[in-house]
Amino acid sequence: MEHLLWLIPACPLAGFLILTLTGKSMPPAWVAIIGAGMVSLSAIFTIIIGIDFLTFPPASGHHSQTLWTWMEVADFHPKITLYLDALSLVFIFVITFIGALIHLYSVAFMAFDKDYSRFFACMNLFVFSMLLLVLADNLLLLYLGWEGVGLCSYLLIGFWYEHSENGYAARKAFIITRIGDTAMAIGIFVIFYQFGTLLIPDILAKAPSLWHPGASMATITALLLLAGGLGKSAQLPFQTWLPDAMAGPSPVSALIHAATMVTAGVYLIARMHVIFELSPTVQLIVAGIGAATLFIAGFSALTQYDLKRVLAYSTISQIGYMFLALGLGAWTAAIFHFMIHAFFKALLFLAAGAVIDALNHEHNMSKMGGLKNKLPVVFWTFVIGSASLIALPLISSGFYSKDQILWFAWASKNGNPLLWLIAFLGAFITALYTTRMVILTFWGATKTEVQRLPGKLITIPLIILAFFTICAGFIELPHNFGSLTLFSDFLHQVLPETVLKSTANGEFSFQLLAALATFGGIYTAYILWHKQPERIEKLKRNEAVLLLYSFWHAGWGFDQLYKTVIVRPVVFLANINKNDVVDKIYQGITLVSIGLYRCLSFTQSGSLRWYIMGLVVGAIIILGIQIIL
Amino acid sequence: MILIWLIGLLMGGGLLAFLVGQWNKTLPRWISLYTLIIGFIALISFWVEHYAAINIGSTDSWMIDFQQDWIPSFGISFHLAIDGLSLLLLMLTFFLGILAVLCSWKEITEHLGFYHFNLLWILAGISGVFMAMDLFLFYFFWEIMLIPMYFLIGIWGSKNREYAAYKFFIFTQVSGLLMFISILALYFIHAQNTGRYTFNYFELLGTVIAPQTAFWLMMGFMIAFAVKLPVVPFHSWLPDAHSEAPTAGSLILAGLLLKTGAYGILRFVLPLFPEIAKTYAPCAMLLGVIGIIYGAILAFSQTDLKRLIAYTSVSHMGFVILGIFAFNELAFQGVVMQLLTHAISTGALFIMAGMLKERLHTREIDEMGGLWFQMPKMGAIAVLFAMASLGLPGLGNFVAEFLILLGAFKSNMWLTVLATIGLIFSAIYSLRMIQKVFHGPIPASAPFSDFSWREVFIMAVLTISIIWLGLYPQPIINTARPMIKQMEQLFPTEFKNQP
Amino acid sequence: MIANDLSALMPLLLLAGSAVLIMLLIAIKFNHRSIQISSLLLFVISFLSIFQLQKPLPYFIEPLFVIDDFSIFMIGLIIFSSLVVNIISYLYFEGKEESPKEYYVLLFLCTLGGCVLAVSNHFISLFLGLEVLTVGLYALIAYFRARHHNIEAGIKYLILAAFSSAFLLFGMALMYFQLGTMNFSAMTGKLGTISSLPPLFLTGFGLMLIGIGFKLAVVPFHMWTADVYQGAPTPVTSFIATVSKGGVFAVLIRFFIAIDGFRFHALMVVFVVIAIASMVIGNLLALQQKNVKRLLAYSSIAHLGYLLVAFIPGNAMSIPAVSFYLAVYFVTTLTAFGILTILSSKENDMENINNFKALFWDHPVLACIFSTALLSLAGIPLTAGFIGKFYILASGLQTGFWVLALVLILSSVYGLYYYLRIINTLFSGQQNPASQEKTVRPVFYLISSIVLSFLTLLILWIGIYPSGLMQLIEHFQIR
Amino acid sequence: MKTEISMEMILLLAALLFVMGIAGVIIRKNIIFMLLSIEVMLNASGLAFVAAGSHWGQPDGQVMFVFILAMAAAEVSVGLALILQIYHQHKSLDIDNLKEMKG
Repeated sequence: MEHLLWLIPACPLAGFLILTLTGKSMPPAWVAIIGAGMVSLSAIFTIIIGIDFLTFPPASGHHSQTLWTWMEVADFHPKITLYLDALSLVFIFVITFIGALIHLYSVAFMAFDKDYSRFFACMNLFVFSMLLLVLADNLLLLYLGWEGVGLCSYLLIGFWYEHSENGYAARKAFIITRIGDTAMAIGIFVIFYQFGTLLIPDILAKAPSLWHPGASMATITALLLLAGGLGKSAQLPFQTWLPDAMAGPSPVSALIHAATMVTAGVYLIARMHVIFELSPTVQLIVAGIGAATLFIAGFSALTQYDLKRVLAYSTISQIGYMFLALGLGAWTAAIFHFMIHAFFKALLFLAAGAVIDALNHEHNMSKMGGLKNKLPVVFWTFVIGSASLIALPLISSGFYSKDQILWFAWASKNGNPLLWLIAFLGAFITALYTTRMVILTFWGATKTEVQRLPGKLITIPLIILAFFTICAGFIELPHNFGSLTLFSDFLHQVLPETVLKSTANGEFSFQLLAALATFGGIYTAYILWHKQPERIEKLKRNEAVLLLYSFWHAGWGFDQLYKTVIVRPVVFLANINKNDVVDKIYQGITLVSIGLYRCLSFTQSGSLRWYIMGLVVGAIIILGIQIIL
Repeated sequence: MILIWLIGLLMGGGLLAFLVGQWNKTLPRWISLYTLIIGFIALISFWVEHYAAINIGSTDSWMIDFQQDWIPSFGISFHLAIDGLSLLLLMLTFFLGILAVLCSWKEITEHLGFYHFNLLWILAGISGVFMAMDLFLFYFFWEIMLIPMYFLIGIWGSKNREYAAYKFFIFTQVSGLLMFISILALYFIHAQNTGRYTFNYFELLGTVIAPQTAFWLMMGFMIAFAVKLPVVPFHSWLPDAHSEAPTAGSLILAGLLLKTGAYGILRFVLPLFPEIAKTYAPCAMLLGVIGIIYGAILAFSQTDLKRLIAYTSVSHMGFVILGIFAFNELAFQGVVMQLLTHAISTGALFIMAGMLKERLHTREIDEMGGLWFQMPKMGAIAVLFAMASLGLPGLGNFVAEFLILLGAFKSNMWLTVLATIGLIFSAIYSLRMIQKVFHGPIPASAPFSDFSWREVFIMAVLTISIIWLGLYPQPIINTARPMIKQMEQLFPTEFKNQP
Repeated sequence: MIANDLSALMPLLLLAGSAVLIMLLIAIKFNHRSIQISSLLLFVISFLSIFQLQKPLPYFIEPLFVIDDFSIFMIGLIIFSSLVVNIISYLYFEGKEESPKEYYVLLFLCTLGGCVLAVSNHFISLFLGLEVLTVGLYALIAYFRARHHNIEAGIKYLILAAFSSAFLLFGMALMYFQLGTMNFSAMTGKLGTISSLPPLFLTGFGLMLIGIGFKLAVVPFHMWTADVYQGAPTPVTSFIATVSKGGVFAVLIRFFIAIDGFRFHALMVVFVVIAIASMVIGNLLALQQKNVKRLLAYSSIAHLGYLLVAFIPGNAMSIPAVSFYLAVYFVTTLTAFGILTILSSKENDMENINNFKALFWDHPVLACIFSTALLSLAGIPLTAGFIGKFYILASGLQTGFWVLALVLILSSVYGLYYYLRIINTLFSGQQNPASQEKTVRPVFYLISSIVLSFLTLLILWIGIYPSGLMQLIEHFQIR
Repeated sequence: MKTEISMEMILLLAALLFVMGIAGVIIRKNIIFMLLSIEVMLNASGLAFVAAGSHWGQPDGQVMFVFILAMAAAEVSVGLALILQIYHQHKSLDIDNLKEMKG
């Protein structure tokens, strides 16, 4: 089945080309068929190849198909090769399956938009670049996918280009991710000069022999790759662009800013895990960043009133969990949480999209309410999604993935109690803001009437996704519940085992604690926002809480910080130098020569006696020179 | 024999267009178009025919050589020869020439004959520069390329075209004359050493010069090429010349005239003064990096569209300097790629700026906005080429910039890190350009027509070539390899310690 | 005067004879047309007479003259330029208030003076040639008595010329006092041995330099140039710019080679200072000049500076460089002033730069000729000026005069600016439909444009294939 | 009896005359007086020539003097003709109102 591998990225690429070249003249129906069809075709191929990969796993553990040699200079010869192994199989399954559902959803959701074909073209291009990113066998091809994904997120965030703030949000996203990409590019240079090649399998094989653990080169390379990952996955220093990226249509937020693109950083670190293992300090940094981000994002989500921004902050916090897991060395747990998170976050975004569409583009949760019985399907799917987000014990898949991370935060080799405590608090806050969201949107009095009921094409994807959010978790059960570790065994072909501390025991007590945090969060949110809303009013009135509230609302002030520290000085510096200070030198030279001209033309005064004087002075000078020399 | 024939074709075509232009208004366009197409086809067939020879890896990189005495008393001969690099740049010259004629189809209305005369004579001068192997002849063509460009900017330019034309001419002329003195000094030193008075490049290659004088000679050459390839302190003529020139003029200016500077350094400065070049490589690379960042910051603050694009090419040419003085094969291949891809991407942006000027009669981006609604095709192509200019992988510029940075990383790490930071600035100005011109509220003014068939053809050709260079640059790399192998003999140490 | 003396001096005798012949024709009241034709014929005859001079050169006519290859070349150049000035001035004098009959007589006399200078080998012949040339020019400059500018230029030139020839004479007297002989070849014998110049001879040479400097219009003595060029009638200006400078430079070369002044440090420093000053000040003065004739005057000062740069090194290449550049400078200046003559109307000459607006679209041929001439003056390739500048730089750099070469380069850039300013006005502006009516004499208009196109083709031919002229100069070289 | 007048004294006289001539040309405003002082300068150089001729005992000096006289005469005649025209146009011989061409 190896030779079919190229079909997976080729279908969306074909979709993109057809739609861009002839999109304008095609009727919308055709556009939808091609747009959604191509991605579903790719999903079907993925499933076929996946099944074949699972049933008869190839001896070397990976399929690879070389299309052509990209370039060949001296001894740098990257090839365009697609490389499928367990890790990338999981990713392409998630991308194509959820991508297909989202495309199906957006056929109805974007039906009334005038740039219908442009939307599907960009979505197909995105799926293509994401697949390329995941299937790349060398870092250069990975970088190609990496930047392609950044481009598509720029195009899609700024999809409704009439409002210039969408354009600015798109530009902000691209530039911040670009900073990360530059760091990654420098990382690629370092790797090339250390290993002499960019082929990932060779790098991973040679790394342990080249560097001893904790070597400075390993740390530098890991840091650079981490910076690239942080930029793309909107982690701590670079997280300000994701909330603004909600300016794009909801399917875009669902596909790009929840399921796939933002987890590219996770994929990169998982793929290059050998380098990260060689530098424990960087692993600790990764864990630390993950923990800090989940904590900050959690609190910011608590204070948002825009439905999609809450989900955006929640995405940042959930990816924080994945980074935490990666930092701890729990590779398979991170990937598992990625898969589960992709399902329920896509579901939440699509449901949110349906709600916003129904209330005629009303984003503000305070104006929603009482939609429980008006949009039953959307309500139930939203609740299932939130349950999984909250990690409701036993029934929701979120529990299995997040609980694993919590357990490893405590038990794994480089886990420590502080990390566990932050993760535990994070779980509590997640429960808090999720329930607040559900209550504010679905319970209480209906403030705005429902204009449109979502059609069948919107509800079917929601239901499928809801089904998966429930049962996807069962393929990886913790030890004390029947220890079914299908998922991690499958991934152990590529990623190493998670090493536990020798004294690690009592997993059940930690699960109990996690469940306690979840229920506590639900209850407090129920009290605060449903039972006694006046308590919130009282809290808001006193000074300190209001200040804290606005601080959290503005994403812990990072936006403001960047604006004053970086953006404003650069803009000011550029504008004062608008017409190029270097040009002044040349204008100076012209002024000097014109001045010389003026005083010389003054000597041409026209009077004969002046000329004779000139002649005599000249004579004196010449005779003087002759006599002196 | 094809070399003489190419230059003769261009000059003859120019004269014919000028004469015909006196009484017939439309014929000159066709004449110049056909001359360029013939020349282009001839070059392509020559390339295909010689491509096999290159791949065998023959050590001698010179494909064809033509020598004929011109002023025997001074040892000046009409000596033309091309190798991989010159062939590539020649094809670029004819390719952009065709596009220049096509994009000025409707834009230029009066004095058509003289316009095409100038156009073809610039191209003749440029192809002469790329072929000349006699230093006197090289300077001869170096000057010939100036006058028609001066007329092109001075007569068909926009508002303050005289100022721009003067500035362009005098900048290049001063530096050219300094180079002329270095050529003469080299000529006399060679004559003293060997007693033979000749300007032949191959004989002058080996002259032994005292380091002190060699430095001054190299500075003479370097200043001429630094002005042409705008290195930061000498770049202030570029934005004026670009913003005032007609579309075809700025296309040729950006696409070809900047490349003559880079070609000059590769052909004359490095082989003639290898030791001095090595000692002064770090500060040259520093100039390159300054160019990248300074050009990007300036591009960011411009409001005139063509000036903005002009400053972006200052930034891109900073990469070229960085690559040249890194002295290894990766960087040299990156430089050759950058010359081609920068010509295509900046050329396309200039053509679109010209089209916008034709439709909106203004170059100020503050007055534009929301044009995507009326011109979706142009919007899409503009985004593509803006992405090319910020170095999106999959397009030509990325391959070039990546190779340059990879090559330069080995020779000077910290400068390359600074240069990579320049990539962020390139993203900032490109996206600001797209945002200001195509996004934002849709204007109520009269509907603007999208691409006509001619413009679609131009843009399609450019898009295909930039994507082809991005995904499969191997033919270009193979053609340039023999020339770079020769460079290896000059800088064995830098080439040797590959990873 | 034995027979071969006669044949050796044939061109000079012919010129003198034709001056007398023209006077007789005027006396017999011949109409203007026949005088013009006869003057043309006589000029052509005297030009052809050069070719019949037999070969045992150098032929010394004791003590005053020497006819050698170099002098033949200079005589040829001078007579050729006067021929061109003669042809061009036909159109100029059509319909003017002064009848131009006496003009041709003066023209012949001045050419005779120039040729005498070219062959002179003695102080007396130098003085004679110089004065014949200068006094002839007084009348030529002030030819149109009724016009203020002519008279003003005439009187200025007269007083300054007399003033400087007094200096010349006093210098010659001191040198004669020191050496005891006035013959150049005798002087080589006297000065050959001593290493440093005696002081009296030095001051004498300095004073003589002032006289020669005035005629060459180099910097300390350049102030009269602009006013006289502007005031004099345009053909006379072109005559002054070419013949008077050429002749004086020829005699300076012969004299300097005779006393071998290149080895004396003091003389060289003076020349270097003069050269640099005239290059810089000449170009700077012309920077924003509105009047084209004054602009060309200042640019001729700068060109003399370039000539001195070629002359100063005194190596094997400098004399051919000087003669090459003189030839190129003559042809280009004649073309430039020729265009001014053709375009100038009855009342006022074509002076102000704005009258050149959109000339390219009205008279494309004339504009092409004028821009070729200007580009050649600026030294742009494809024109003779470039090869001239190359030759000068080559001779300058051969003996390592770096400073001179750099000053030449930088000052020639200023030159570029003001030449381009003129070319720019040629092309700017709209084509005014009613271009002036056909000139009064289409025949002369045609002749002059033919002559000028021939000169332009000559410029381009030398620019593209210069080795023809170079061989000619190699052949006619001072031995 | 040849009274011994040393050559230096004569040259000194000639130089003195020459300088006075120069001063005359610079100071005087009337054109005729300028011509006159130029004559003085020419005669000074003539004297120098005669002195040099006698110093070497050759007739060349005097021959040169005769040429100088002839040249001076020719030059003055043309000068006076011009002065007539100037007077006719400007009604005054002051050199300072001949200043139209400048710059």
